Order: sequence, then structure tokens, then C-alpha cells
Amino acid sequence: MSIAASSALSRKDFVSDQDVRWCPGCGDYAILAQVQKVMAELGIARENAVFVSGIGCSSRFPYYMNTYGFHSIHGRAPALASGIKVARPELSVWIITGDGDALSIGGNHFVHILRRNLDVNILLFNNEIYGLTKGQYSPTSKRGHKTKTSPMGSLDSPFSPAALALGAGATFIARTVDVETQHLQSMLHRAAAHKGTSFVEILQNCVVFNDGAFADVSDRGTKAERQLLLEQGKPMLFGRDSEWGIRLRADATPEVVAVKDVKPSEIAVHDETNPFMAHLMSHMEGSQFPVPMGVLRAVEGEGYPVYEEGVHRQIHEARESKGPGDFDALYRSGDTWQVE
Amino acid sequence: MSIAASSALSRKDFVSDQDVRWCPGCGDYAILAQVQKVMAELGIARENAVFVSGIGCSSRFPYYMNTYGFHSIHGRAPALASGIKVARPELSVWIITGDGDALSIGGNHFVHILRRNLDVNILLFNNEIYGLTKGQYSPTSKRGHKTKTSPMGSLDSPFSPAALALGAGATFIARTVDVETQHLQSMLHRAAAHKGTSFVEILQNCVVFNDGAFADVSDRGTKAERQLLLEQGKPMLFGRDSEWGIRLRADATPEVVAVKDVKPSEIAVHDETNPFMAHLMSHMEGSQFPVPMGVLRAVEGEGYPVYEEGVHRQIHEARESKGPGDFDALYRSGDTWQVE
Amino acid sequence: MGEAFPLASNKPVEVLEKVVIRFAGDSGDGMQLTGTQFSNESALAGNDIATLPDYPAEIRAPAGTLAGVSGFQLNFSSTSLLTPGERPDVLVVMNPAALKVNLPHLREGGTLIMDADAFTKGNLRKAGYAQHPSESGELDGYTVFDLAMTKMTARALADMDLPKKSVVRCKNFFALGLCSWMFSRPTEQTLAWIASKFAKSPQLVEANTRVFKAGWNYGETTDAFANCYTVEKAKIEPGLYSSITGNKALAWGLATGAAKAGRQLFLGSYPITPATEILQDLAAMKEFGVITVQAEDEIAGVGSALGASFAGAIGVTTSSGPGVALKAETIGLAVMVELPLVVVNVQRGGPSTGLPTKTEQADLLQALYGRNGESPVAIIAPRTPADCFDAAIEAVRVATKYMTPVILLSDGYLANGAQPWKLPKFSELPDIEAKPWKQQVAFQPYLRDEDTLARPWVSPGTPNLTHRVGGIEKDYNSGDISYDPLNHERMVHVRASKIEGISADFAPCEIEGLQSAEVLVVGWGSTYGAISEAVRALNSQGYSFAHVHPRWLNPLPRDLGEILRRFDKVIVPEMNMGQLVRVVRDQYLVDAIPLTKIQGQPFGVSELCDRLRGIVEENK
Amino acid sequence: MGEAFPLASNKPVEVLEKVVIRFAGDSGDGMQLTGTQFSNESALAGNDIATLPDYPAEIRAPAGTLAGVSGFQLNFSSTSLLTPGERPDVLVVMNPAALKVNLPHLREGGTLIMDADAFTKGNLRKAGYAQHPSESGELDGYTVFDLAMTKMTARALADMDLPKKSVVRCKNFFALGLCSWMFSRPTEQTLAWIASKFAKSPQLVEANTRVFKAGWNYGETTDAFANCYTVEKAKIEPGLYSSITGNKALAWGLATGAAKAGRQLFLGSYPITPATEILQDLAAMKEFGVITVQAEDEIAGVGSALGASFAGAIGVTTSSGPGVALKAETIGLAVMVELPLVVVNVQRGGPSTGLPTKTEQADLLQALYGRNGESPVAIIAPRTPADCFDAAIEAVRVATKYMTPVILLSDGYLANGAQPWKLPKFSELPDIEAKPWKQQVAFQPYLRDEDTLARPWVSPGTPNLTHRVGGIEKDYNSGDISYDPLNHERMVHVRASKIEGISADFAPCEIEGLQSAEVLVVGWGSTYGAISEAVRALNSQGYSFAHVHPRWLNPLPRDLGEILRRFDKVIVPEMNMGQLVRVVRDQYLVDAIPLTKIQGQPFGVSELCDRLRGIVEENK
Ligand SMILES: Cc1ncc(C[n+]2csc(CCOP(=O)(O)OP(=O)(O)O)c2C)c(N)n1
Ligand SMILES: Cc1ncc(C[n+]2csc(CCOP(=O)(O)OP(=O)(O)O)c2C)c(N)n1
Ligand code: SF4
Ligand code: SF4
Ligand SMILES: [Mg+2]
Ligand SMILES: [Mg+2]
Repeated sequence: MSIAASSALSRKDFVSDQDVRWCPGCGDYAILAQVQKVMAELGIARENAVFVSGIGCSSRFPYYMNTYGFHSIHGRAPALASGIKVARPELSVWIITGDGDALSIGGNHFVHILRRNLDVNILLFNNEIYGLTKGQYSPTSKRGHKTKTSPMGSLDSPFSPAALALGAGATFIARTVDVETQHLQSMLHRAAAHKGTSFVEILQNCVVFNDGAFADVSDRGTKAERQLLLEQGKPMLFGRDSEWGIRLRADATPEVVAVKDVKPSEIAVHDETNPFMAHLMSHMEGSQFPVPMGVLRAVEGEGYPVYEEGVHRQIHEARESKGPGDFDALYRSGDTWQVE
Repeated sequence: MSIAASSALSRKDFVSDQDVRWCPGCGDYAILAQVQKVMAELGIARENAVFVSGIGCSSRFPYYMNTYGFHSIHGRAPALASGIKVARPELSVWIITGDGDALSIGGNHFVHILRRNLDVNILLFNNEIYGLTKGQYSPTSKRGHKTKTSPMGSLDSPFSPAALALGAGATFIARTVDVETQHLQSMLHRAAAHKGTSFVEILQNCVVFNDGAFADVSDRGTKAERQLLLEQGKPMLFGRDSEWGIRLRADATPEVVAVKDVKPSEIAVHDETNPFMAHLMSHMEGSQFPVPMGVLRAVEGEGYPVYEEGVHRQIHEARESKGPGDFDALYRSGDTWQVE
Repeated sequence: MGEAFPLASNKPVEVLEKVVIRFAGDSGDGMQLTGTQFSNESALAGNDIATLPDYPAEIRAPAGTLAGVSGFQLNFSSTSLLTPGERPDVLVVMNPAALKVNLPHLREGGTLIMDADAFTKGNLRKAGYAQHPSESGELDGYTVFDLAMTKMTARALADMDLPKKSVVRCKNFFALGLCSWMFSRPTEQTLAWIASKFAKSPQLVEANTRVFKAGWNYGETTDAFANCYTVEKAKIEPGLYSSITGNKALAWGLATGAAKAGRQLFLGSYPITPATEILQDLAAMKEFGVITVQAEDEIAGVGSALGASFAGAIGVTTSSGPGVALKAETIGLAVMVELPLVVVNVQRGGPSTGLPTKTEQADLLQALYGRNGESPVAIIAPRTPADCFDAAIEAVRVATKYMTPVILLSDGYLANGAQPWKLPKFSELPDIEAKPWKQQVAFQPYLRDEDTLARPWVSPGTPNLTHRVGGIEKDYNSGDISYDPLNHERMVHVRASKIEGISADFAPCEIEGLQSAEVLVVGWGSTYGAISEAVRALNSQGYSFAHVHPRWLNPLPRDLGEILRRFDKVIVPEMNMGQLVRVVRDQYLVDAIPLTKIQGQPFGVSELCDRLRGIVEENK
Repeated sequence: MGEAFPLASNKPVEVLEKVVIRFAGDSGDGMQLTGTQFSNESALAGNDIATLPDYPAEIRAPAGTLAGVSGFQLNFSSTSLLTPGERPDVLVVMNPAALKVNLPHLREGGTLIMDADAFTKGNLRKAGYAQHPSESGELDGYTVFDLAMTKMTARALADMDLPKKSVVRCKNFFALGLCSWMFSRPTEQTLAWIASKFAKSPQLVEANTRVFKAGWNYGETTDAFANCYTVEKAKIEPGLYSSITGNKALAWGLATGAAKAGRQLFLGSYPITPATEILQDLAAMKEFGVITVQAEDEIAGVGSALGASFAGAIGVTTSSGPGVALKAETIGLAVMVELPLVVVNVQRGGPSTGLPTKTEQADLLQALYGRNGESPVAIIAPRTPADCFDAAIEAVRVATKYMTPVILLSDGYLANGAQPWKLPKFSELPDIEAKPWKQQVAFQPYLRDEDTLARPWVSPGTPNLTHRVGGIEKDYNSGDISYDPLNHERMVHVRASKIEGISADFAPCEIEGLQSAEVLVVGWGSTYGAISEAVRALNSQGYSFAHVHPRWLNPLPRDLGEILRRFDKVIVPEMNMGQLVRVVRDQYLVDAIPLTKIQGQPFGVSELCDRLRGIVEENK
């Protein structure tokens, strides 16, 4: 629904005049570059894009985008963004958030915006740590993670952001990683194209406080074994030579199988529109399974109404049936009497 | 972990001296009676039980229990209860909440307590409305529901409380209804027995602002067709003569089948420990499906640590390895110098 | 009966200056309806009126219990009126519980009308009466009419074949008819209203009409009543009037303000007593383009409102004390990003959950200081239910003109109380202007208007003016993030000056009462009516009082200090432990004396008179 | 070099009274380490010391940029000392950016020590220098030592085969060695510390030791320095000392307080600058039975703490302004349920996100009034880093004794600043007693102690005393829910009286400076050191000032009013726009004059002297 810019745009058009202030080597740089690039490719006029964030290293993001931007307060970006989008549905609204910002203090707004299915895009930079406050465990930190506030290891069982989003009724869930430029770009394009709230979890390396948290999925040497690249309608294969696959047992639990040992039809086929597949993918955790990357879920259209469209449709319908609001008639709508 | 009372208790022992102040006919009365009864059956000494609530009609509950109680503020009962349980793991802690209290303002604390898996019990009185504030739609109200704040129908897509709980990592999820005395009792017993956070959604009739919201599942005439009573290890059958069943398609989506048309082995068998089954049950919605009632999910033990146990274990381990804390040694632990 | 109804009474008519009447019964007895319609009749009769409903805290307490009593009080007068009155002259009770709760308020010698049929053993027990009150002597000293209302209602409907329950439900119309007779109220409109209200059921129209007439005729024909009364027309500014509650006036004022600013009204809110009706009323105004979002909590409510303001709408959020506490951090953000935002606090009894259905003024200091850091906001407080309309428009105007959050402090008393409201003409209300960005100099998001110190309001969608706002301190010139020490000091000062500057728009303070009195009474918000009436009464008794009632609490009017110093003594009545009085003492170093009441109830006029007199005499 | 190190210098030694030195460099240059160790040496030398670290706002700004400059300032003295000093006498800079940021602070004629090797073209450009500062004349008027530190470091390590990066990382030890020589600091402890700190890498022990000695020897042997200095022992109370930051002192004080009360300490908190270290420090104290819960947000932090209090623990929550704003509603609940709760606010620059790493005192009014309804809480403010220990214990004591929330107002300056702390003996600290419930009368949860007005603290698990608490107003006697008007008023008053009553425990105010001065300076919290030193300095210049510094801000000490009235003029310096001054004016009707600074920076002593003098002269 975004108004396209008249002339062709390039990445540079989306670079603001502010010095970027992340630590050297931070994964946020790569994400920034790809978002700027994709915005140009989408041809969204700068003035029609709004980037809204909370607080955190990641939440500095809007300052670096030459668009409208709102660096708000910790955890509340979805609330601010809801107001912007409902008031002005034609704007292209992007929420930039971190694992602490979105899932700790902001957890409630996060699940509610997904439930309401506003047509906005949420990019969650998941570095499994609180970066800006210098290294405390976050709601996505692994159990046992030793940080400044968990010297004997974190006791919290982490959220799977995708599972939480699914439980909240998300209509679009994707996962990608900061260093996979191409994949990241394609996820951003998919998110932008989706009608409804698009939730993209971006695994992001915090070099200072949680370096290498995603080393296995991003390192050249191991990633083929650790990433399960999801593609719509395609069998779930992974490994350097696609030698492994995912099979569903009779009770719908998944297992890893060697492709050579099974019939091709036994390999599960990814379907973004099947909620059970999304569930499977969002809960697939642990070292015995690869990490699903790509679009876990994407449903839109009938059955998945977009909140702000409903708001404006009701206004439209009210006007159709009652005529445009007449204040004088409103004032007179109660019992009145004339004093002479 | 609760200390049992020495002598046998009866329901009356758990009745406090306060006048009960719900509307005549409110479903809350039935729930209160069953909770009092089950507390007696569990043999928990009154002084070792704590009922904690937020704000709402349902949240008046603690006043009517002759135990310790805390009627806190809107949405925050899980936070208060966490402090109580972590400080005093031996207490039996019950959170009483409503659909607004738990899922609207309190959504964040709700998902986080489930994630951390404290050994407490959450009873959510779901009447799909804000009762105390006199009838606005809630996060569980159906789409299109006309209320005082949604005169043209609610635009929000409701949460499935069970699905949200599952997405948050809940280890125990059950559903029951105010009028089914026996079933309600057995769910309360199961919740009390579960090690970890037990989440019980109780469908509750608000006679004043949302009367009959669950009429189909609670009316004698229709309930056999509308309730799917889940039992561990049992096939999923429903209907007056168990003539209907649930079958899983190849892609793990469910369908309703006539028992006579299929082989018995085709009927899905309920398994509380299978997360995919819980997912199936928590997302099974719409008039074509019956409403699953009973324990949707129950997992405990290894892999599902209980938060407060970890807290006290770490304290224990720290004392084992460092000895009990010595304040004078602590004060001296930095660089020191002697002034003569 | 037939055609000729209504008749004028043939009994003698006594003229009264004003009457306070209270209808009370069980929640199911329709007392709010009865009271409202009687008020309408009185307004039509040309009286000045003021009303106060009094709902039970419980949604639906068991029938017949004290907790279930619902009341509605009306003051109608031939002179100008500002409060619903203190102690009723006439009390109408439909059951024993209503008597128990309300009798202590009936003035000595007052008139008591009771439904004799409702005083059954069971109902007496539920109300905690050991014996019938007429036997215990506690009704001595009142003029008592113990009427078999239920029976007479049933008799009027005898041939209609209605179920018993429906018959009983009509009995409030008997009371309404009787009282309409008793005070010579015009009845046509009521009959028309019955016809339209129950239009869907002709049977009910017929039944209620009959019972209403039966009540009227009972007064006229029986010997129980020797004469009837009337209250003559008050001198009221001519015009078309309607009775309006504070919450409704607020809702309409907000929508009107936004329309006058040429902006969309965006309300982000979460229900809470006693503010919920504003959300409900605005949710019903979709044809006006009003957007309401029932948010997941108060933080999301104010957050979405602020987002909407950024997007160019008039962002509004409504709540009560506990909810406003939750909004504090976001209001601080609004101070920093300097966007228009209206925060409505319909105050209730505190602290914490407190007395949710009662009134109080204890959130003024929260409004002034309830945020981290130096975060000044403008604060306005309406003084009457109808004034909520004007105050809401004024809040929108200041928020827009000065690019600032404005906190509007209403309270439970204003919210539910009703008052005649002279209907404005929309086209005659002044427009609200936000100065647009003029392209003469290079755009900077924090470049301030020289007069107002407001920054420009540029919304997404505007080409070439992309910019970023946020909660970190910003450079005075560029608006970029700045950690510079002196810049911070400059920004803190300029934000303060901007708010101070708002008072440049204020008219001089109006001083009521005696201009050269010894004692100045300073009030704010909903105590206006009680203070005004008290000062009027005291001055008529030979005392010497003046009254000033600032509408803006931040900034305070520029002439207030000078006014305060003109009087020997300054007394500040408030429904709290003394909050405005702290500000006055601090800012003007005047030894202002607090006069506090913190009972969840408004001041009564005579109570206030006594206490003002007391302070003056004590300090002599 | 070898065995005989350290030598005493053979150069002439000049004796100074006190010195302010500042180490500054890139975030990666180890300036905090250097500064801390030099402070330890000075403490060992018997000086009084005060320190202030100054971190960059960015986690890791690009090397060599202005944003990446990290500094550490130390004041060491032979007389008693309360502030880290204003303008350094000696500035050590490791790169051009550090020079750029810090040169404006160096006092005229001060000593500048720079690493010549770091002033490369690239680094100069990053720092925004068009030419080398020694060429531009901007270093004129300072004593400049432009030393090839990096080269000398490399030379000292030439035979060690270390990677270049590691070599450069040692250069701060050169600076430390040189400064240790220059001020005749004892060096044994530093050498021992190097040996233990780098124990895991003998190579690093060797390298850092060598470079430290190289620095020392450079001072002793080259002609660059004609003489060295010393600062003699200060008169300090005998005892064992340690240097402690405010946050660490707070953490230890809270744990100590709970232990003294015989209760478990329960901290529910959410990280936020500059309060996070308290959570971190307490998380590391598990062997003391301390429970820390890192909650999902601030509301859950305070909520869990209050729950823990109900369960019998000492519930504590720690945050900074924006987080405390979120806790307001729950603090109100704590007021209503009357349970002990300690809320720590380490204040930072506001409003909103503001200046998160800077200091400010702008949350006092939030602490006093930042909740709905009348909800008084006790407020205490420590005055020095070490005082945070005592104030924390005191907060626990009052919370327990009076069954009330206590807000402790620290700030960024106290939190990160360090000060010598005379170690207490745990056994000598007094116990904290909560009066237990005595079984003489029937139990009522709100039955008050006659002296303190506190209700009994009965926790779950206690047989026969089950009861319910909550946020709705309760009956004075039974503690049950009550909507009664007069009862509400009584309860509001008794909650206020309880807080007022706390001042019965206070010792009389201490008045520093001249007891019969003309001007009284009133401060609170972290400005203590600057005000004390300023008053001392002014009085030594012949002015006449006194200084009072209440520790409790609510209630204020009982003798404060009488003291205020004793002086002609009252000045209230604060790091805000004037907050305590409002309270003082309101409560005592004294024309107290605000002296404000709102730059995210503490007052400097001479700055304060100038401004105090200015006010006195202006008002003559
Ligand atoms: C109300 C409030 N509470 C706490 C903070 C402190 N705070 C700022 S960012 C942050 C966590 C950041 O973590 P995350 O969202 O994962 O972002 P990252 O820095 O890792 O990108 C916290 C706790 C704050 N600014 N405001
Ligand atoms: C901070 C705050 N916000 C709002 C309210 C008003 N409020 C009280 S209960 C309630 C909703 C109750 O709904 P639910 O939790 O479903 O409980 P029910 O009354 O239906 O049992 C609301 C909005 C409040 N008391 N406090
Ligand atoms: S702390 Fe971590 S997340 Fe933050 S900027 Fe540095 S590397 Fe990136
Ligand atoms: S309003 Fe509804 S939920 Fe509340 S007490 Fe009445 S019937 Fe029950
Ligand atoms: Mg993070
Ligand atoms: Mg509900």
C-alpha cells in the first residue's frame, strides 16, 4: 500500500547524515546495508517510509535511515507503530527491535500487534543478549548462559521468537541471519510484500557481549549442516549435498533421516500456509536438528483481516449509512429544550 | 511441595468471612465452590496456600478464600506470584485471573511466567469480555463481537489462550468450563499435581455482559457434539454415542470423520506429552470442530526445569563451593589499605 | 383519563425556590431512567438543574441488598445552580435497602415517599432492619408517604395480562408520574418519550403510560396530598439546551477540537472506571472519522496516540489515576519529541485501586511531577460537566499550538454528573491552527517558532522533510542527538519556557464574590460549583469572601500571584490532602491554608460554608 | 632494574597539598585500569582520595574518535576530600581525541603528558584536528611532556617477541609507571597486582612489569623532569579501607540490611543504566542467600519484589528514572498494602531517555508525587559513594519498621564514583527489628502499632493468621474492603501520619560551616561533597556560609524548619531545575533561592563558590 517514489532510488538515498555508532564488527551494520538496499529496490519514496524502534543497540537503527523515524522508548515500538499505521495506512511502517526490546519489556505489544495483524514489518535483531546495557542475558539466551546477571548460568528457558509469534497468531514468520546477504534481502522482500504483520527474526552477532552465538549457522564450514533452508513446496533437505532430510513420524513429530535411506515421498514438504508446519519449524530446536531458515509461515487474505483496513472500512460504512458526521446534529442528539 | 494440613479439611474450611459479591448467576460462583472443595481434598493447610489475583470480577476471588491472599493490580498477578513463589517455594500458589487481566494488560507477565515454568497454578476465567468495567470486548472476544467499545463489531482477531501459552513454552495446559463440576475438579487436581506452571483456562459465563458465550459447549443438548473430551492415550472421539472422531491428514492437519467410515487406528490418539498434539488442540477452532476440553499438554521432569528450584539450587551450590556468605570477607574483597 | 391528559392540577400550588430530590431503589428498579426523565421535565419547565447519579460499585449486587442500591439526585431551581444539592428535600425509595442507605441524607423535615409493598419481611432483613422502620420511630420528623405503589401499578395493568415480573418493573413510572404531579412538571414530553423508547413493544408503551398516569392521578385525586408545588422558571441564557455528563462533553469536545484543527482524532485507550465512557462515546462516532483503538494496556494506549500524533493526527489517550501512572514514561517521551498529545485523567479515589467509583482530586501533583526528569506539561481542569466540552477543545488547541502534551484533569464527579448545556453551533467555534512549516529556511525538526517556542509539526508523507525524533536529548539547532552539557541545560530551559509561555494566551482571572473581600478562596476543577455557591451563601450572610478558580494549573495564570497578595487570607479547598495549595505556597510564598476533604465525595455547600467560616473564625 | 625496584627517587621532591589527575585515552587504552590502580597507590600512600570514571555512551565507538574517549579522574590529598576535583592539575592523554575532549578542563598552567606516537595524521583527523595541536599554539600556557610512549614501550619489550597489538596495549603501564614516579607513589602493591591480575599469562606479567618500570625509570633518569612531587598522608580515621563505588556500596548495604533483619534479600530488577551494576553485584552474592530475579520488565521487577515482601523477604527493586516511572502503579499498591519495599532510583539525565549515562537529581518530585492518589512514601538520599552503604541499611530499617515503601535516590555520579570506605565490622552493625505479631488481641491485618502506626507483618505459612491484602481501600479496624467515606479519610490520614512519624527517629540536623552564618546552603544527595568543599572554601575567604544536607527527603527532619528560619538567606543548589527548593518553600514558607545546574555533570567546587558568591552579592 506504499506510495512508490517517482524516480529510481539507490541504497544511498536511504543513508542518513548521522554517523553510525555500533561497535566495529557488529552484525547490525550488515542488516542496515541490506535494508537500505531493499528499500531502494522496493521503490518506496523515502517520505512514505517510517522506521520505529524502542531502545537497544538495534533500536538506534532509525537514525541511520533517511526516512521518517521514531526512536521511542524501551519495548513500545509496536504501540507507536500501531498509532502511525492506523492513522495513516498508506505509509510503509517498519519496526526495528531487539530480543530484549521485543520479547522482554515489549512482549505484550509484540503479541498484540501480531494478533491484530496490522500491515507493518517487524525486524527483530536477535543477538541473544542485552547489548546496550552491556551484556545481561535476554529472553532468548540459552539456558545456562553465563552473563553479568547470571554468573552461575541463566535459569530461564528461552522463548523461541517464532513459536511465540505463532502462538499469538502471526500471519508471517521468517528467520534469517545477518551475514547471509542474499537470504536476508529475499526475506525483506517477502516481508514487504506480505499483507499483514510480517515478523522477521534476524540472527545477529553481538561481537562484544555474545560473539559467535550463531557461529554454527553462519560459518561457512558448518552452515550447510546447520541450516535448513525452507522453500515453499520443496522437500526439507539439508547438508552439503542435501544428503539429509526431515521426515514426520506418525504422531507428527519430526526426525532427521538420511535421504538415501528413505523414499523421496517420505521427506516432509514445506508449506508456509500450513499452521502445523509452522509449529514444527518454530519448535525445531536442539543440536540434533538443523535451524530452519526462511519463511516459516505466510498466510494472507480471507480469514486474515488486516486491522487498520477494518478500522477505515468501519468509518467508511458508518459514513455510508449515517452520512458524514454532523456536529450540530450530534450536539442535539440527546433530549433538548429551548430556553427563550 | 505444599505442606499438608494435619487434620482432614472440608470445603467450609476454605470459605472466608467475606460476602461474595458477584452478580447472581455468574459462573464465578461455581468455580469458587470447586476450588474450595479441591483445596480441601488436596489437604493443603490454609496457611500454606496463597491466592494472588489482578483486577476484574474474577480477581475478587482471593477475598473469598480462607487462605493467604493478594488482590493486586490489573495484570500483575503473575509478577507478584513469582516473588512469592521464588521467595517461598514451599507455598502452594494460585493465580486467579481473567481474559483481560491475563491476556490484555497482563500478557507479558503471563508469557514470561510460563516460559520460566514456576511451580504455580494459573486459573484463567475466560468470559470473553471485560466484566468489571461493564462490557467491553476482550482479547478473547470473537471477531465481530459488538460491545460498548466495538459498536460495529470487534476488529481484533482473538487469542487462543492455549495457543499463546503453548507458544510461550507452557508445560501444562488444560481447558474446562464453569458448569462441568466434575471435569473442573479433575482439572484442578491435575493442575495441582503438575510440577511447573499449570495453566487452566476455565470457560466462564458472564450472565450480564456476555451471556451464553459458551452455551454450545455447556448446554446439555449440544455439548456432546461440541466438546471433545481429551484423555491421555485415548482416541479422540465425540458425539452422543462417540460417533465422531478426529483424524490427522498426511500434512498433519485435522479433520472430523464419522467413526463408522474409518478404521479405528485412523482416529488420532491424544498424547499430552506430544507438543504437536498440543498445538493441534490449541488451534482447533471454528464451528466445524468440537472444542477440546481436558489436558492439552502436560510435560514435566527432565528438560522442563522449575525456575525457583534452580534459584535455590544455585544458592545451595554457591554455599557448597564458597561457604556461607561472610560479610566481613565481602567488605574486604576489593583492594584494601590500612590507615594507622 | 384518555385524551385530556395531562391536566394541570386543581389543587393549590405552592411555589418553591429550589428542590433537591433523590430517587433510590434496587439496581433493577430503573432509578437512573426515572431520575433522568424527571430532570428532563424540570429542564423543560425552565428550571436550572444539576444531577448526580450514584451507582453501586458491584456490577449487579444481589437484589434488595444495601450493595445493590442505585440512586439519582436532582437539584432543580428557579435561580442559577451549580451543584446537585447536598441533602435531598424529597427522597423516593423503592425498597428498604434504598431507605437504609439514603435516609441519613434526607434533610430534617424532608418528604419521604416509599413503596409500602416493597417493605416485606425478606427485604427488611436483606437491608438489615430488625423491624419495620415506621415502627422503630426512625421516620419521625419526616413527612412520610407510605404508598402501595406496586399494588397500584398492578391495578392499573390488571386487564393487560402482563407477567408479574413486567408489572413490577413498571412501578418506577408510578413514582415518576406522582412526582411529576407533585412538582407540576410538564408531562407531554415524557409521554412522547415512553412512546419512542418502548416503540418496539406497543404493550410496554401502553403499560408504562398507564402507570405514569396512575401515579399522576393518584397525587391529584387522593387526599394524601393537600397541595402540590412548583418551581418557577430560572433566568437562563436563551438557547437550545441539553443535559450532558462530563464524560460525554469531553468526548464531544475532543472530536470537535480535532475537527476544528482539521485533523483526524485518534484515541488510544484502555477501559477504566470512571473514564471508560469517553472511549465508548468516541467509538460510536465513526462517521466523524474518529478512530478509536482499544489497546492492550494503558502504555499501548498512549503509545499509539503518540504515534498517531507523529503521523499527523490529534493523539488522545483517556484513563484514570492508576492508568495514568502507567503512561508516565510515554508522556515523558512526548515531552521530549514535542508532539501534540492530550492525556485525559478522570480522577477517582486513590491511592492504588482505592475507591474506583468515587471522586477525588488527588492526581494534580502526579500530573505536574509524575515523570522522571524535568518534564513539564500543560494541565487544564474543567469545572463543570458542560465545561468538559470547552476544556477538551482548549486542550487540543494548546497541544497543537505549543506542540506539547496536555493533561486534562476531570474527575468522577464531573464524569457522571450532568448539567444543562447550551448547545454551541459548530460553525461558530473558532478554528485551531497548527503553524505549518514555511519553506524559507533550511528545515530543522527542532527549529522553534519565535512566539510559541513550538517546533514544526511535519508528518511522514511530506517530501524532502524526512527526519527522526526520539527520547534522547537533542541538539538545540539540528535536533540531532546531543550529549553536550550546555546544550542539555538549554533544552531543559527552553522546554520549560515553552510551557510557561502558554499563559500568554490566558484571559485575566475572573474573581467571583466580593472583589475586596478579606478572604480569597482558590479552587480548581470540579469543586467550582460548591465553592461558588458557598461563597455566594456566605457573602449573603454578611461574610466577605472572594473566589478564583484557575482553569489552567500549569502554567498558572500570570495575574494569580498579584491577586493572591491582595487578600489577607487564602484558603484552598480540595478533594485531596492539599495539592494545589502546595504549588501556590511554593510559587507565590503565600501562607495559603488547605481545606481538605478526602472521602470520595464532593464538597457539600453547607459543609463548605461551615468549614470556611470555621477557618476564618479560628484565624481571627 | 631487577631486584632493587622500586627505588625511592633521588630527584628533589616537592610537597603538594593535593593533586587532581586525569587519565584519558581511547576505550581500548585501559584508562579505567590505570586510574583505578593509581588511586589504590594513592590510598596506600595515606592520602584521602576521590575518583570519577567517565565512560563513553557508545558501547564501543570506533577507535580514535571523540565518542570513544574514556577517562578516569582522581583527586588525592593530604587534607580531607569530598570530590574528585574540578579541573585536573595533570592530564595524561593517550591519543588526540582524548586531548580534544579533555584539554578544556585542564587548569591553566597545568601539566599535560601525551603519547607523542599516537598523534598520527589519521588520529588527528579522527579527532578533528586540522594540524598538530602543539603547532597551533593551543598548548601554550601548559607544561607539556610530549613523550614517545608507544616507542618506549616497544623498546622495553623488544626482545619479547610479542605481537604489535599486545605491545601497544601495554603502554598504559608506561603512563602508570611514570605517574607513580612523578608523585612518589608506593609501587610494591602495583607490581604484586600485575602479577596476580595477569597470572594466567606469565608473558603478560613480564611485559607489563617491564613497561611499568620503564615508565618509572624514564621519569627518574631522563632530564625531562627536574623534580618529582609528593602528597603527604592525610589525617584519616584509622582503620582498614577499601575504595568503593556507590553502586557496589548500595548492593552490599542492601544485603547487609536484610541479613541484619534476619530476612532473605529478594531483588526483582530489570537492567538499566546506571543502576545495572547493583543487580549484577547482588547476582554474584548467592552464597549470602540473596535472590535476584532479572524480570521481564520494571513492573514485574517491583511486582515480584512486593510479592516477596508479602512472603516475608526484604523486597527490593533497582532502576533509574524511566524504569521507576513504570513502577509507579505498583509502588502505590505497596503504599496501600503497607509492606516493606525498597525502591532504588539511580537517577540519570532526563526527561525520557535523556542522557542515560549522565548524572542528574531530577527525580525527587517523581519520588514524592509520582503516583495517583495520596500515596506518601519515605525517601532517603545518600550523599557519597560510601554513604550508599549506610543509606541502604537505613532504607531497609525504615521499610521494615514502618511497613512502607522507601525510595532511595542515588544518581549516576554516586553510582560510578568511588571513595575510600572504612570497612565496618558486620557484627557491630545494629540489628533491624520488625515487631512481630503478639497474640494478645484478636488478629487484624491492619491493626497498627501505637508508636510507629505500622501494621503487623504476617507472612503466609503462619497458622491461624490467614488474611487478604489488596489495593482497594480498607476498613481501619478490620482491614476488609471499605467504601465508607469517613473511613477513607481516616485511612489517608493515618498513612500520611505514619510517614510523618518516621522523623521521630532522626538525629538533629548537622550544620556544617559557620553556625551563625548569614546564608544557609541546603543540599541533598550527591552534591554533598561539592557543597561542603565550597562552603569551606568560601568561609576561608571570609564569607559566612552554613550548610545543612538532609538525608531523608520525606519526611524532612523536624528541626529543619526552625534551622531555616535562623538564617537570612537560604540557597538550595540542585542538579535539576529546583525541586527540593519547591518543597522547602511550600513547607516552611521560606524564600529559598534555587541554584540549579542541569548539564548531566556534577557541580564543580569553584563553580559553586562563584555562583554562591554571586547570589549573595546580587541580593545584598
Ligand atoms: C524503561 C527502560 N528500561 C530499561 C532500559 C535499559 N535498556 C536499554 S536497551 C535494553 C536491552 C536491550 O536489549 P535488546 O533489545 O536485545 O537490544 P540490543 O542492545 O541487544 O540490540 C535495556 C534493558 C531502558 N532504556 N528503558
Ligand atoms: C491499570 C488499570 N487499568 C484498567 C483498569 C480497569 N479494569 C479493571 S478490570 C478490567 C478488565 C477486566 O476484565 P477481565 O480480566 O476479563 O475480568 P472479568 O471482570 O471479566 O472477570 C479493567 C479494564 C484497572 N483497574 N487498572
Ligand atoms: S554491544 Fe553488541 S549489539 Fe551492541 S553495537 Fe556492540 S556489537 Fe552490536
Ligand atoms: S459482570 Fe459478569 S463476570 Fe462480572 S460478576 Fe457479573 S456476571 Fe460475573
Ligand atoms: Mg539483544
Ligand atoms: Mg473477562
